[in-house]
Amino acid sequence: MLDADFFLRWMNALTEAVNREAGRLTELDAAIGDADHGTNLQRGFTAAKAALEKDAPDTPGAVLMLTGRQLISTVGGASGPLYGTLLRRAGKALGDEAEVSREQLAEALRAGIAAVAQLGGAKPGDKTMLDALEPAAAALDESFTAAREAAEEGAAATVPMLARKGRASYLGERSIGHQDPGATSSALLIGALEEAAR
Amino acid sequence: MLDADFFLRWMNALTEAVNREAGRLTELDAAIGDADHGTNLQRGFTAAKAALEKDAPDTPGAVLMLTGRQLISTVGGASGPLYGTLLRRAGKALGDEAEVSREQLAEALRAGIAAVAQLGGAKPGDKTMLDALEPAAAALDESFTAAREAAEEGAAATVPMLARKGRASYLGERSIGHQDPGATSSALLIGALEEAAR
Amino acid sequence: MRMLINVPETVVADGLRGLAAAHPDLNVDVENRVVVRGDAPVAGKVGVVSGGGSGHEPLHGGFVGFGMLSAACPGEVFTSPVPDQMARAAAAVDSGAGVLFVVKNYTGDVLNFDMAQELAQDEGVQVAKVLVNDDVAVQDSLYTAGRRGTGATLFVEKIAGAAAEEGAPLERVEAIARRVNERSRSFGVALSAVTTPAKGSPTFDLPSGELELGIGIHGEPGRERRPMMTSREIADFAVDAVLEDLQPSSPVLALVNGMGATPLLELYGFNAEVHRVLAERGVPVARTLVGNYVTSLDMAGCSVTLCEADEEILRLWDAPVETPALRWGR
Amino acid sequence: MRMLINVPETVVADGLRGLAAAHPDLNVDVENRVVVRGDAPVAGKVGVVSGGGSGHEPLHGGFVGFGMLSAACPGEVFTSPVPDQMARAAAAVDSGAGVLFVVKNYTGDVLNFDMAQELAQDEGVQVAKVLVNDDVAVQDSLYTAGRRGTGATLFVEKIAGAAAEEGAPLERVEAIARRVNERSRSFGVALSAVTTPAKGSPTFDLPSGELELGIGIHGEPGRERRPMMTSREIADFAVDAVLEDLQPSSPVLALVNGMGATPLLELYGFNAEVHRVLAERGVPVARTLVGNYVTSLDMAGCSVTLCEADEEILRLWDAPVETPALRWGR
Ligand SMILES: Nc1ncnc2c1ncn2[C@@H]1O[C@H](COP(=O)(O)OP(=O)(O)O)[C@@H](O)[C@H]1O
Ligand SMILES: Nc1ncnc2c1ncn2[C@@H]1O[C@H](COP(=O)(O)OP(=O)(O)O)[C@@H](O)[C@H]1O
Ligand SMILES: [Mg+2]
Ligand SMILES: [Mg+2]
Ligand SMILES: [Mg+2]
Ligand SMILES: [Mg+2]
Repeated sequence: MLDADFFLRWMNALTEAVNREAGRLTELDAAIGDADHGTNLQRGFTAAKAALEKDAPDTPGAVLMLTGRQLISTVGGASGPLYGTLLRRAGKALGDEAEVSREQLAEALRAGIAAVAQLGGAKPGDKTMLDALEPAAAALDESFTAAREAAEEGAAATVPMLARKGRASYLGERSIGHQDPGATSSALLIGALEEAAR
Repeated sequence: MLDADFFLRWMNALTEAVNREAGRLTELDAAIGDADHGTNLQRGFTAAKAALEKDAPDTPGAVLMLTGRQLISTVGGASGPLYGTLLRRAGKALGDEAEVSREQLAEALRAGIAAVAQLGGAKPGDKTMLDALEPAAAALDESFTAAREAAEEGAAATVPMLARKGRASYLGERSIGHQDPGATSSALLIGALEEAAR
Repeated sequence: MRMLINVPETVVADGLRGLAAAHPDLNVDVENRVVVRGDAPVAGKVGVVSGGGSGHEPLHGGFVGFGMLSAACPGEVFTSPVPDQMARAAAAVDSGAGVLFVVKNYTGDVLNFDMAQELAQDEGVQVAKVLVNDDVAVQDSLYTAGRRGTGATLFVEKIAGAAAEEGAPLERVEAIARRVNERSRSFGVALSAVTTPAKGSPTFDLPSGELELGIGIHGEPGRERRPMMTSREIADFAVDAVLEDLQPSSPVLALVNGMGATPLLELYGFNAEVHRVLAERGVPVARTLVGNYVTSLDMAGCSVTLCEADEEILRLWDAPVETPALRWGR
Repeated sequence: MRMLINVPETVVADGLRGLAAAHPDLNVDVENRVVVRGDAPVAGKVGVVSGGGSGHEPLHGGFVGFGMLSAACPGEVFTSPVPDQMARAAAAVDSGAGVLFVVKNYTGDVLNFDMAQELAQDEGVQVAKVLVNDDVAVQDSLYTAGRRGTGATLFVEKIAGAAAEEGAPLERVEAIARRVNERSRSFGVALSAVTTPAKGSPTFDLPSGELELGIGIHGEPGRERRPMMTSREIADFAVDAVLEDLQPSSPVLALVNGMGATPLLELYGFNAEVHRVLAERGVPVARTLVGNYVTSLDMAGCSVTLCEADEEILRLWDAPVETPALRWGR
């Protein structure tokens, strides 16, 4: 079972991954967007980390809700509301349980993903974070490792896609051949789960 | 003796030299000025050529006066009034003689040079056109070739000078090591005399 | 990095401090990133609030003042602001007559302003919203995030602001804002890429003999790259792209806009070509604004925005305005 | 070449056509290169005429209008105009009250305006002249062409123009222009070199980690090259360079000027630093103008100009002005 502490470790590992990979995320965004995805997430997760440290929530759901709220209030851009909604909605789905199972987490993530899809109007194949998140959530029923692999494959699979949502869509055909920055950061989000489980 | 036709050939050869060397003059001006000396003179001598062709003056003095007037009205910058004054003043000194000697021309040029010195306030060694013109006018008493050589040496001698007049003076020590664009075009002016005499 | 900055992290805050220092009549909350008219809320007047990523100055902060915006919310560079900013701005300018949000159509701006509308309404502020989406370079809007908001934002902010200043109620301010947007189209061209402070190098590689057609204002590449064109050719291309989508039957407002690093001398030369092609196409020009108004940091390039004016639009365009970047009639 | 132009040869004429198209209230003679107020000559009013090389826009053409210049004469790019232009402008604006030439102190400008003064006086126009020489980066003025005219030109043109608009006679307009110049100093910094249309490549090579201190507005390199500095350090350096030469005992007018390609966001951030260091040095600021006003084509960089104001200078600064680039109070 996964307790609040696990969720805090998850968010910590994610923050570290974002800090480590911020340059690459921004480079990817420069190619088909506006060169800010890395700094956007760094700003958001740095704020979230501070909030989590200041007043550590004691349930898994509360960890995600607080993190999501911080992302919404500090990131801006498309990814702020989207990742914020993902985590808030997943957190809400977990309720105030003190411990949750991996399957419950997968279920909650699917609720979050559905909210993201509704908010942003994107479908799988549109070259967005959904292309990493959806397969990852499905594979999470199996294991953290399977989820991480599925997310990474999903991110890689965005390379040949033609973007239909977000800034990259303005490029039309020229969006093809680049990996989506949001799908890439989503793979970090899922990968951090595996780290937290170690 | 030198007649109006000689002076027209002189101005023609000068116009050709300016067109040929415009790029180099502008490059030199880029290094210690504002990158326009070549285009400035091209504009001026193109206008002068058109005016001389439209209504060819029939005395040496009139050729220089008309050319000088055209330079003043079309060049702008420092070199427009300076070269304009040089030629107008030299032309005035030649009066309305139909033919003049090389020595008379040298004398007239010295009058023009004195007017330039008065107008611009520069002295020899200040890294200006005067550093090519003065030795050239002196050597002109000897021969066209000597004048051309003296002008070229005078221009080359500006390289180690510290500029005290014109834009290059703003650079202080950094003006050292570059040949003065105006001295360089003055060498063309004198060199064209030799060509016209051929 | 050739930037006049301290560190990338403080660029937006530093800019706000400088705005405050230069314009004592504005109320600049540097910490919360809200720029408000000094006399807000104005009794009985609808508030007009906009915002978006920084890097497009003078948009939006430079348009706060009499006859235009009541408040602006600058985000990080090229990043939409967060909902908290807009909700705060709405609260600061609302006199009870409600607030109009002017939102450029980018996913980030749309989502954040949506959330802000919820927050503000929860606090009892009546909020209407108008999306600006004038950029004809974005085609097939069914398969994209839709046309971007670019130069027309200036028209919408000026004209909605003038209507609000006249005392028009919220639904009329909203309606005229929407009408201005519907009657406006833009097309932009980049001669160089943009360098954001955070990235520190150009966002894309544009060899010096080439240009990008159909760019936005965030350093994203355009739809197409071509060998360098003359000012005349660019004007033909841009104006025709706009006129393909907008067939004005009345004189237009024209914004001939620089992207930030194009010298005004060149921009005026380009304006001459824009007027020439409009004359050739039989489109009379009622008003022209030339300058760097909706920019993309240090990008060289330009955009053309046309708005098919009508009597009311013209009257509100000519109405007095007094902001850092746009002033007349007062 | 990343330029929005047709061919280098027509850049100035194209710019003038575009200025005419955008500002129907100006009288633009493209062939003879003179920009005149539409209502000139204004009966009884002293004419204020300036001019200089093109490439510094909006200076000077953008400052023609009510309360500022009566006419402007644009030369080729970075090349002083010719005497014929200024004489023509003087004739066009003279109402019999005489004309003031505002001349930036460059050898070319000085010589050409001198000749123009002769021409105009031969035609019966009374002409006074004031030299602007505010640039403290030029030291040892005994051994140079003397301090250059840069940012203070805007102050002189605005304030002399306001005095003329009030109906002051020529000698008073000249005296206040001279006083403004004497009380003004500038210092400029380049973060990039400039590319003129005729040359097509940067006038000097500035590696991206370095900057030039003490530059002029013609793409000439400065007195000194240094490793890149922060906005804060540049403000310290520039303001202290100015204050070394000018110890204001009354509040100053401050112009925080962009060289053309520096984003307004950065320029406002720099303004915050300028205000900080002025506060630290105990110099109060009466008015601040931030923007790209006295530019050098596509150069990135900035300059600071301070003018020790007095009551009359402040009043004339605040007086109404209505030109393409500067407008208030009307
Ligand atoms: N409508 C959408 N639905 C889902 N994800 C989206 C949508 N629009 C954008 N994204 C994701 O957001 C990422 C960009 O985030 P970011 O760069 O932070 O924001 P912005 O595009 O506002 O600069 C994209 O790579 C994409 O994965
Ligand atoms: N005061 C002066 N006296 C004599 N020659 C001068 C003076 N000032 C400048 N020059 C000459 O003019 C040349 C520059 O001419 P040009 O580039 O056409 O004008 P500008 O400096 O106005 O751009 C210099 O190289 C120098 O030889
Ligand atoms: Mg982005
Ligand atoms: Mg020169
Ligand atoms: Mg963004
Ligand atoms: Mg010059």
